[in-house]
Amino acid sequence: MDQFLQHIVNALVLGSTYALLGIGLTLIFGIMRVVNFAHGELYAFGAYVSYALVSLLGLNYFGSVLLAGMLGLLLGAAIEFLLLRRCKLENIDEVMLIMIGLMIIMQNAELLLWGGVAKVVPTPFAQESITIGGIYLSPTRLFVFCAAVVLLIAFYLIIERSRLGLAMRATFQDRDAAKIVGVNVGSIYTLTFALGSCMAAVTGALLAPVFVVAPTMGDLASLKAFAIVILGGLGNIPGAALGGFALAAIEEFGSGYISTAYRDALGFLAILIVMVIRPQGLFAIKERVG
Amino acid sequence: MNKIVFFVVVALLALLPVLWPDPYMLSVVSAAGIMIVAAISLNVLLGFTGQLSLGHAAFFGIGAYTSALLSLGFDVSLFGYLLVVDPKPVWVAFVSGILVAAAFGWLIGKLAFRVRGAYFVIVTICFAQVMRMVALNWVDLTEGPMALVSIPALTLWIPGEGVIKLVSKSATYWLVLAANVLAYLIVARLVLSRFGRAAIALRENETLAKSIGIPVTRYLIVFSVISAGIAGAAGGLYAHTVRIIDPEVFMFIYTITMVIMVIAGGKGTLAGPVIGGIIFGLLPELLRGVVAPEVQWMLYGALMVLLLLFMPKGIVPTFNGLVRRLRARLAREKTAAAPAKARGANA
Amino acid sequence: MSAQLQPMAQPRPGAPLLALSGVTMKISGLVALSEVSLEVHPGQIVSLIGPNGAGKTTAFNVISGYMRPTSGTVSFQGEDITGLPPEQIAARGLVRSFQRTSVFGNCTVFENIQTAFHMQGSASLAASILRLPSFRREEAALRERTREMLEFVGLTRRADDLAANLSYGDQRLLGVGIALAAQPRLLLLDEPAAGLNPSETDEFKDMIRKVADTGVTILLVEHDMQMVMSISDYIVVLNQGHRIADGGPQAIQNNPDVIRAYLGSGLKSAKA
Amino acid sequence: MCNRKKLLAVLASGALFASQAHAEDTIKIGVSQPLTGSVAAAGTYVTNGARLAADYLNANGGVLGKQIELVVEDNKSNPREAVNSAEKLILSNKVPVMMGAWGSTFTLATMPKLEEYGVPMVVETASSSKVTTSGNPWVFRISPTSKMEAQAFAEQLSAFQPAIKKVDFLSVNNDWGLGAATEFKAVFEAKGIEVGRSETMAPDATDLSAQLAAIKNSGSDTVIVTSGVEQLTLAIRQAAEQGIKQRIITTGGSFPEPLVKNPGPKGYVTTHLLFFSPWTAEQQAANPELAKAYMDAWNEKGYPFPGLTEGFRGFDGILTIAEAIRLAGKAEPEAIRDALWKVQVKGVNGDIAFHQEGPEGKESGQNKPNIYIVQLKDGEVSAL
Repeated sequence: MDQFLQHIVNALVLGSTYALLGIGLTLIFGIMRVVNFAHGELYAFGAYVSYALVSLLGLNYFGSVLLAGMLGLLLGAAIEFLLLRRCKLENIDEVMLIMIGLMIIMQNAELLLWGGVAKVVPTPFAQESITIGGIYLSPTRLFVFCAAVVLLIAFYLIIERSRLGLAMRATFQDRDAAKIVGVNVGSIYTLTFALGSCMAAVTGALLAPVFVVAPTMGDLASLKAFAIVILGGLGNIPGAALGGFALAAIEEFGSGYISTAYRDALGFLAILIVMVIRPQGLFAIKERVG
Repeated sequence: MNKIVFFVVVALLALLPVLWPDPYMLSVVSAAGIMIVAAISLNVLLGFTGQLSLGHAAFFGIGAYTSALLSLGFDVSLFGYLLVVDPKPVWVAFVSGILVAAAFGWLIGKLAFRVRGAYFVIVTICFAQVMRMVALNWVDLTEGPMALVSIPALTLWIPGEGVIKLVSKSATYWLVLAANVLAYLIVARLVLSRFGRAAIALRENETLAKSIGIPVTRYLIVFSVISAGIAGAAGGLYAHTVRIIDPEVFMFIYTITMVIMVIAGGKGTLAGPVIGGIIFGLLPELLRGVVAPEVQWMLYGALMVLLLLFMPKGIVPTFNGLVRRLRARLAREKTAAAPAKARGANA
Repeated sequence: MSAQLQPMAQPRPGAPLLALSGVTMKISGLVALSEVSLEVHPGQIVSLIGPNGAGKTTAFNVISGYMRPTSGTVSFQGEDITGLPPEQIAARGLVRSFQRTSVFGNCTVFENIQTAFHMQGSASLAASILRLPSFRREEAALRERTREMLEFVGLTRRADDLAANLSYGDQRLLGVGIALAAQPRLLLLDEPAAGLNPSETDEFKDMIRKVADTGVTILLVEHDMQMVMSISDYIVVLNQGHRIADGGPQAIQNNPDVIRAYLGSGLKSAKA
Repeated sequence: MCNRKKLLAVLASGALFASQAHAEDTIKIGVSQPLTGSVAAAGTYVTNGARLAADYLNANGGVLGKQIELVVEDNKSNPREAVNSAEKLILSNKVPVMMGAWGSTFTLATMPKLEEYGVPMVVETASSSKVTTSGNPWVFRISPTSKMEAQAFAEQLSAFQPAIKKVDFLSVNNDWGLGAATEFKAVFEAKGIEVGRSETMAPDATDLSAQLAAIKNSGSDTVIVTSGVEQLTLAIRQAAEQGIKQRIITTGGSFPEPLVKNPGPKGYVTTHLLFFSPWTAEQQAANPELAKAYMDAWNEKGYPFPGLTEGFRGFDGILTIAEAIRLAGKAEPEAIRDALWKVQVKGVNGDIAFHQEGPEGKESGQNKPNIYIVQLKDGEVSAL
């Protein structure tokens, strides 16, 4: 029973960060039809910013998360402005390949800059875990969970309640119609990509003291983010949040009770099954295939 | 005309080991040649049907593993039964590798008409990842990360010499060259037939293609099968020339290398993957030691982005376009010059 | 009615080539077609007209298999083809062209037509790759037929140009050529004259007559009333998904229901 | 055509001339290491160590009166590239001897080439038993197999109090991790110790909570963890977070160095099997003076401290090769191979000498390295 509860706690914590990672990616796809292969690299970018600020400059961890978010926002805007704007987003395959090129550049830049050795970011919290019954949870992870939930809610409010969110949703529904009613689609794209990138960078920074910071961390993050987004249905924001928790649960329980060796395969297998049975995603309301 | 060029190029390439018998150079070119076969196979799907598969390394890996396992023999327990397979002749294994890869190509082709675009791309990535996990974790069969070693080399029966093993640098080079020529011819003939026209119709305008009675899903599957089969052959070549394989052959980065080759050379052209493959297959060797490996990869990435932004059609079509324009200009100048001359004669 | 639902092996003489009976099509709750029945008899040029949003293109999509009707049946040569995929419907000799220009843009004009002869070929994969004599013969025959078709639609001159580089009018001609290469018994033309200038329209009209003379039955959706009235043997009028009238050109021009329907949206604009 | 031949001839003679010119004043040693890709960090450390050894030897007059020149090739953490880099070293650079190729997979991929061209290689890291048992007489390994490590560990079992009764395994899912788990299991079973769960983790996995949650309730008293530095750090930290009560022992010579600076919960103890321990070198190392020379050189170059536990392998590898060249009296492949059998050299890990392993007539060389057991508690490292 303890093991079961521990798996649930683990899945919730992991799922909250997966959700954070997933909504950024799905937002970018939903609005811009860009499959952002560099998403994981922005996650790694956030983690490295946190490392640089906390371990090298001695800044406070919370400040570093904030700054990582802001830098992620800027970097995302720059990528949209310098790269995506030029290719006009006409051919989804070409854009995908451009993002893969960017992924290769970013990952190797990190390797060149920081070397291949993983970096550790010290946690500002106590090392001793909180225990309730037989369930253990480290304070750092508890914080990450709370921060992720707050960010998810904030994100939801931005999309659903703000003028920016309204314009985004309008663009999402119909780009041309949005243009006609006076939405500046160009700047919506910049903001979308910036916001999505910001979410990835914040996730990376938040998780820096939980895991280690390494140049290849982006690969796995990208793949996981795809899994999450597909589970939820591409372009479906609440779906991505749910997809994050779903993937975490699949991984936790799958490796706890079936096989740890196939832990990462379970996520991909889930995608293949979902694709065959429900291509629109587990939680999709509207069909958005292809 | 084209045929003559083709034969001359092939003949020159075949003479390379005689003219320049540097073993290191030959091994580098052979390694690049295997990737070119893989790029040719990717082009069948990406270039002619327009479906971007980012899991192509999976077919390569399946071909490699099947061929290696059958030629080595294996025993594995499946659902309580012990399946023992004795080592098979190496060519039997090689052809089986192609067939098994093609069978998976059929599966992916079936899937492709359920899900298209971004979904299809992600599905293919997942497919390759799952295959990698299987190769990594089904240790009884694949030796997992311990790799399959001592894979036998391919053999050839030569009159008077008997059966020889293709292990020398020149033999490997000729083998890879032959595979390239064969793959190229198959694709060329496929494309210049009603099968190719049907696939291109699907790429260009699926709705229109259906309206004139082309069963697009069927052709998608045909092309997917052929593409996977050729990729499987490339994998088999890899297995029997490198003679060790591990689950890394399923890595995303291999697919990316193939994609860069095809895109750079020109997708949907016959020569594109070959030209792109030569450039990107030999570039790492040329850059070896010149720049740091990270910088090399960054250059790759940057080149890929720049190509897609400024030369999305690739080298071959761009070059062809230039030639066509040049010719048109020459023709115009000729016609413009002719009356002038005539006038001059009158004067 | 019930007789039409029965699939028949051979079309009866005098029986309709195409018959829609009680076709209803709902698209996300909106009724695009409501209980539409119509018949097209062999050898005729039939026009389907109506104001914008009348359901003409939806009718075409249903007939050619791009949409599956909510209810009702479509039969062709006496066979129920409701819900068959487009390529199978085309294989039975019911071929359509598209409203917007629809060609294989990155292929040459010659390749476009050659591709459209797809159903006339039968070479197997092995024959194609091995370049067997049967394959060579078939290819030569197809090339010859392609040249004939180019001659027919008047594009011989542009055979080696990329389809995307053709003028709008030539692209429409190519579109017809592509559809004809699929050897239709019934050809569906969706607004073929839209965007053509008057002289191009006249050329196009001649072309349609020429096609009809070869024995192909034609079903036309068109906004250009002059063209419709001068070319059609029979006209069916749709309004808001309902069939409101049918008959010869004269009868339709004088039908009060038709006039009312067009007044609602403006006959002038329909003519433009 | 004629011109082309001439050009080729010029090129060829140029290359020949260049290599001869080099051959006169330096002795080349080829090094094939993963400098990029998944295990780039460790490969770079080993390469650093090799460079230090070359500098160290050159400062003391080199070998046979000549300077040692390392030719380093990146095998990109990939078997095919490992073959490529070996061929480049042997065919283009004409090295008479090599060191490499880090992982077992890369080493196994390289080995047929050694036989094909007749060039000996000193293997510095690979732990798979296949390396020395597949009948390749050109292979000389200084690193221990997982089996040797397990057996050396078994001799020290009595040092653990309370005694080990039941063990679980948490291994990285690669040749090394799985190989180590297999060999340790065999040793434990032979000693009558119960073996419980065997969990694996993908090499790039960062969240190990699921594996740890499963291990936590398995009823064992010890967990044997095998992985690289990064994953060890994660595994230990997450084990502490989840309140894992079992004693954690890591194998394979990696050490979770980040935990020295950022220790886990107070009083949490972990045990580590190392092949070199810079923290306790003075009291433990077999050749303390050499160890000190190595560490000083490392620190002087400003290489990262954690790399010391990996870099020594490159250092020892080059020392071994240089000694073989000295014994051979000439820098020729076959002479060096024969000399490798006679090598008796002091290394950072301990004294290096090769015994025969593998099928008769085609034996490979295997060294019996030392193993050091240390404990980490509150950021302090101490000898067990």
